[in-house]
Amino acid sequence: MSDNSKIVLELKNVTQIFAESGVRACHDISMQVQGSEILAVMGENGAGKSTLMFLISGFMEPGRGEILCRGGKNPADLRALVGMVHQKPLLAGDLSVLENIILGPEKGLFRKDVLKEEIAAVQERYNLPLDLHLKAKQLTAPQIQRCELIRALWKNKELLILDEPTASLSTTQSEELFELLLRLKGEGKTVIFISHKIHEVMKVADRIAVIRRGELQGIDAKGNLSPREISRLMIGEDTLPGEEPAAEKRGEIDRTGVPVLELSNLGYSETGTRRLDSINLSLYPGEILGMGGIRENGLTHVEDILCGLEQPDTGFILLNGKNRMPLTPLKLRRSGISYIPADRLKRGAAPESTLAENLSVLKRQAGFGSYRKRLFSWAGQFISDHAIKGEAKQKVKTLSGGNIQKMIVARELENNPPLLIVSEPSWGLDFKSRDRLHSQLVQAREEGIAILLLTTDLDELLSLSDRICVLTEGRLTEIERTEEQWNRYYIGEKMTGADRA
Amino acid sequence: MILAIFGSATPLILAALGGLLTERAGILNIALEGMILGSAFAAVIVGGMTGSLALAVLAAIGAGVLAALLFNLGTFTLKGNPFITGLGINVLVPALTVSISQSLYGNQGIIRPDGLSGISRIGGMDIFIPLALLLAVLLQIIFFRTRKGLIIRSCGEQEDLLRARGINPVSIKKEMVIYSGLFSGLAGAALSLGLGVYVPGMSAGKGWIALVAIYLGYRKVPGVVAACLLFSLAEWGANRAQGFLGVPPTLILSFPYFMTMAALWLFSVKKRKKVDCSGGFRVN
Amino acid sequence: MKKFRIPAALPVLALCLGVSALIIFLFSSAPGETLYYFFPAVLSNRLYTGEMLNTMVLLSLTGLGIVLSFRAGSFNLGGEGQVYTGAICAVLAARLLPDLPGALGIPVLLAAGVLGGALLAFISGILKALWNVDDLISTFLLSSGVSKVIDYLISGPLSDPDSYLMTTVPLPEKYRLASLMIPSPFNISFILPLLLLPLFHWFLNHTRQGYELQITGSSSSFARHSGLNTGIYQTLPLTVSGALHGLAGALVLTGTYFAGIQGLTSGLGWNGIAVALIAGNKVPGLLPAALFFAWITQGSRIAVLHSDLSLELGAIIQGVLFLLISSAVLRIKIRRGR
Amino acid sequence: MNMLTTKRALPLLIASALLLISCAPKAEKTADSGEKTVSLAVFVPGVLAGSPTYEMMDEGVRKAAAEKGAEVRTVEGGFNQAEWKPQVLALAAEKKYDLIITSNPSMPEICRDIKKIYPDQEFLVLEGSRIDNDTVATFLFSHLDLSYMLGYFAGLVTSSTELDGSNSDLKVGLIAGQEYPEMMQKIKPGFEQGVKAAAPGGSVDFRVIGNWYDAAKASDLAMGMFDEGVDVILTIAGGANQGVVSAAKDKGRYVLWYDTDGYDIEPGVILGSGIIREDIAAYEQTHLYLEGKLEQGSSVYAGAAEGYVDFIEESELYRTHVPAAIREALTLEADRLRNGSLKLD
Repeated sequence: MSDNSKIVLELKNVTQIFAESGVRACHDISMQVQGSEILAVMGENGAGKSTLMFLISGFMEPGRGEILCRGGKNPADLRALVGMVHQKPLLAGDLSVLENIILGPEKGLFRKDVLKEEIAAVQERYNLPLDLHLKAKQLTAPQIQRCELIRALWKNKELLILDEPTASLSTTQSEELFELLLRLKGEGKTVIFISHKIHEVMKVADRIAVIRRGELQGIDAKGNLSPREISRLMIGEDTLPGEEPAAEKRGEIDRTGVPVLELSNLGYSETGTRRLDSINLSLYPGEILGMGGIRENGLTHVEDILCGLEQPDTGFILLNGKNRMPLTPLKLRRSGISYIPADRLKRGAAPESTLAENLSVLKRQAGFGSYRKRLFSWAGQFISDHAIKGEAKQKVKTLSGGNIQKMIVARELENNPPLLIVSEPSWGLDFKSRDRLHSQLVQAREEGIAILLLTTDLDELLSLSDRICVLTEGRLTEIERTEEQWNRYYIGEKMTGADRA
Repeated sequence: MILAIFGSATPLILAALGGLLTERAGILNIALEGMILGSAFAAVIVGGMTGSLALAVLAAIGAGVLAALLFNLGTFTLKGNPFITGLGINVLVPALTVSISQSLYGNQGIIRPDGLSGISRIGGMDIFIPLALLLAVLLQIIFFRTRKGLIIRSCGEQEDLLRARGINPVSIKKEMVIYSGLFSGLAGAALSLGLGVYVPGMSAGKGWIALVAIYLGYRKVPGVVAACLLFSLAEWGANRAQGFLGVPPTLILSFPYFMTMAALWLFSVKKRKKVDCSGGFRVN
Repeated sequence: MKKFRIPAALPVLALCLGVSALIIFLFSSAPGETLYYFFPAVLSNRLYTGEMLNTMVLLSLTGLGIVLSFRAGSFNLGGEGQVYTGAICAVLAARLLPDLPGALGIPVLLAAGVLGGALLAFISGILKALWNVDDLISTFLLSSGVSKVIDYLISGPLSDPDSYLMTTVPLPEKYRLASLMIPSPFNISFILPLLLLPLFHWFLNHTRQGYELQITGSSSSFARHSGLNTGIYQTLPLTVSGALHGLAGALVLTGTYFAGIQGLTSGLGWNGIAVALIAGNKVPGLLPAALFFAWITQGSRIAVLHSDLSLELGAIIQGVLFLLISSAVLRIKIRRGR
Repeated sequence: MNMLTTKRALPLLIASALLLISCAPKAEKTADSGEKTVSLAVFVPGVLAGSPTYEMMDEGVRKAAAEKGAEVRTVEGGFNQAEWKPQVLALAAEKKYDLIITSNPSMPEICRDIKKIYPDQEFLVLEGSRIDNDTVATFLFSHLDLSYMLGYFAGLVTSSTELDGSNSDLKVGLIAGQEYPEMMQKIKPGFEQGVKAAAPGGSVDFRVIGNWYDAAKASDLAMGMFDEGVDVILTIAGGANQGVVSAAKDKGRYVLWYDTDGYDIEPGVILGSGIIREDIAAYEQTHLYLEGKLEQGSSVYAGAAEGYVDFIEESELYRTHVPAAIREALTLEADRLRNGSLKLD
């Protein structure tokens, strides 16, 4: 394996400790990356994978140790070599896709038409359709990813880093992405990607590196590692994460009463395009209604309308049988409804505020005297009850993504809401957190909470939902619970509209 | 009338364009006011000494850039709060101009050198008017047709993006502050050379109005220019109204502000759709 | 948790002293005397001390207004106009109700000022909450516009026909706050910051509404989706900020000038922003910051009056201090972070 | 960390404070050495730079003081009228100055108020009017006389056919920095009266800038007025006057200057100029005081007849640029004021 001429990148005892928080993100990591291979980096949330990738991409410089790029240490070389597709969207929202792609340290004028052609050629070649004129802030998560991918390919980067690329993709989209990665490998490029999902890693990676608590646990060819070993290295326990909690056969849900949530003939247009078309659904206590789809195919709009941010053009939203139009976030909350948004750092949490402050919106700290005292003691208890790794007075932005979601979910379930709207709950979660989250949702359902689950994740949809409907080009189709329909392939085709092609 | 409005809008446009650069780079440039005043002063001093338009304008730019360097010193080198640093410059500059003019011209605050009036006029039109519009066009081209423009436009929004692409956002910011000093320099020159005289305090709040114009114009070049013109139009109207309206003149002085306010409100009502961005501080 | 912020600012103050001393030594022919007038002379007699304390009281109120709006994510750039409005509303109240006994009249005047300032800021707040009109511009524009209207009122309909100043008729004696340090205007109003600062500190840190306000300030979108009434938290803090400015305006009227004289705001609004920023946007820092600011202004005024320090040199020193003081604020922040 | 820096800084601070206090001037020493020199303070409600009338006052006081061996200290108060009182109060509180001399219509009331606190402090206010039982010495110039003369001249200019810049409209302009009482009660009425006397049917277009320094706005205002048929403007707007002059120069129209000899500023554009002899008044009154003859509460009213305000006719520039017919007509009318045969009110 160790053919020196093929080594494109070498890490030597790389250590990174963040000065502000004292967090040791990477500790003494040494590894080599070879030409034309696909290397998967695995680890739990907060294990230090992203930091490692930042170091490799030249975005950060390591505190100690060195990164050799083709034998040299020049960070500029590193940047020229590496193209990174970030997990968090890292684009300038006000710039168009084209402008975001060509943004770089180069100087002078640019010729839009020439560049556009060049980029279009790349898009053509790798089948990555994306309207170059869209503003970046209009893009959905998969489109953002695509935009960065196009840039890396256009720049002819030899080493591509993808930070959790499949987190926000549907199954079909993920499979397309993997095909592309394999093709790139075939063209001699090197790919590093971060993932939690063992099955996809086993499918495409050549080698697998596992990181836990900032330390490299092991790196080896795929064939030499079993899923069980990987999982043990990742979480340090010898337990394989359980298979998805099987959708148990449940007794009939009582659907005779008043539905907790009823959408009737909901329609929505944006800039002349019909985004949602006569959506009808009813949701009853004690069931999880899964709504699958692709974000840009209306799922985002459903979320925005249900959380009160957007007003539909037609139709009604009834909560407990009462018309609550026009719905606002305030009205929604006043009705006791909980909401776990897809955009956690904007809608789900205030990153600049402390954990306690983020929990204070629960309004559970009645009593007299200093609110601060009550809040912090209550929040401290809450945090330890729910095993959130953090302190009450820690700023939320310093927590790992998984812990932020843990906090949000625990908070939203705390009040026993009649209805929970939850969107993409497991984005970016490792499988342990994901399992935990899923059982939390199932338990909430058992307690009689009605849950509307909006997700692009097919496995999640299938394993959690009592009923499933799929949003395709703004229309809603219910999936029958039959052998023929209740499976990932049928739903996947439905989601992408492939069944009608 | 049109020429009059463009004429009085010119210093505003120039200052606002400079402010727009820093604004897009993510810095609220409170110091515009001081920069304009310092440049107006330098333009008249050097213009009066040499009689040369070019040298006067160069001196004005120099003064603006000097103030910008001071702003950079306070904001970046000393890591100060840009707002307070800006206020500091606005306090400092008028005092410095008086001290300098005292040592140069004795006790004179007003400087009216011979042969300076009309120096910036060619064929009846102030050259700063086409210059301001030209610069606006140029800036628009820079913003949308050059790589630097992309960097500037993304700097205030996504510093991490720039870092990821190998660009240091802080040096971009510093650079933009200097450019805003340059633009304010032109604004000051347009102000004082247009009249052929320097009067202490003659910037008279133009830096602040320019800042307002930046926001009113939604931080876009055409919008900012339009906002400056709108304000000048309102002021022109108010000036004229003093002649025929039976309303007390002092009261009319408030009209431009209220008209601009009304325009701002109407734009906002029209524009408002989904508001989901976080507020957050702009100052610190 | 009870660590106080300001002690860490002491080295910075020392630095400021040093730099101003340097400037004075360079440009003054009698630097010793000038330095004396700039700094310790402020405490040398009742007039200077009283005036400084009075300025400090007013600045701490406007500074408090700024801190409050900052914390809620608003930027109140209209302080000048709000102070002015507060003063003129108090003048109007005194005109409309000339026959109240003083003990009742003064609170009524103050209340009128509070209402006036609050109303002006409320407009900006409600425009922000309803239509997302940028508060930074709207407060500035409204304040500038209203200031001109008040200028008109003072020089026109409300003017004192017997005075050559641009001023309204002086308040009757009973509506004036008595000086505690004659001949300075320092008066009983010093109680107000002593009450209001702890009150607001308590409110921000020890009540739920205070927390909700700050969450709205730090992430309005999260606050919205968490079911906080962001409309209120976008409108009310700005309104209260305006109210505090209005209060300062009414106090200037009843305690300092006793008449609605043009220019009575003397930068209270702008300097309030500076004081708030020097205080690091924290309520406990306000009083020392206001003291610092008032001392510098008073010191430079005295030095201009009594030594060979020119008006400009005084301003130059102030400008340089501005450049330094905020830098120091940041340095403290960094130190504390570690 | 915090405590550490505090501990380090505190002694430093205390040390510097002690040092500063030790700098305190030992003013009393001179008092022992026999004869005490008289100390005068000139308070400028505004700034000296660019305000010729204040410069004239300062000059006059210094001239008298030099003759009599008195000390003079000049203090600038800045433009904010609200700040003047505290500043004069601070001057009085120092108890160092025997006489405080200042100049502004609004200063008497301020000084009278301060006198209530410091009854021993003596004041001389130029441009100030007397009240019954006055406690300060005042000296008042007749703005009515001066503005009438300028108005009369403006009326002659606007109805003239000889001047290139004069049109057929009988409109003249008046631009003020602000609407202040002196302006509204004396200058504007006097000016209007004068215009009507010279050009029956003539009208005055009165406009306000809002401050004393926005020269650009002043220029815009003047431009607008010229466009609407005004051919001559009297400008009383401090530094902003310069904008009016620039506009007039551009448009080939005329400006009248108010309080100092302004012909030099822009020959041919400044067509007429009034003058207020603040230097003479300041000199004479200070001289009186130093001789012990100035009584607190005394007052002088000085108009054209007394020679303290006048229209400047003896200027080469005036004679070159103003047609003889106008000059003669003006002399005729001005002499009526000068010899007291015309009294205005």
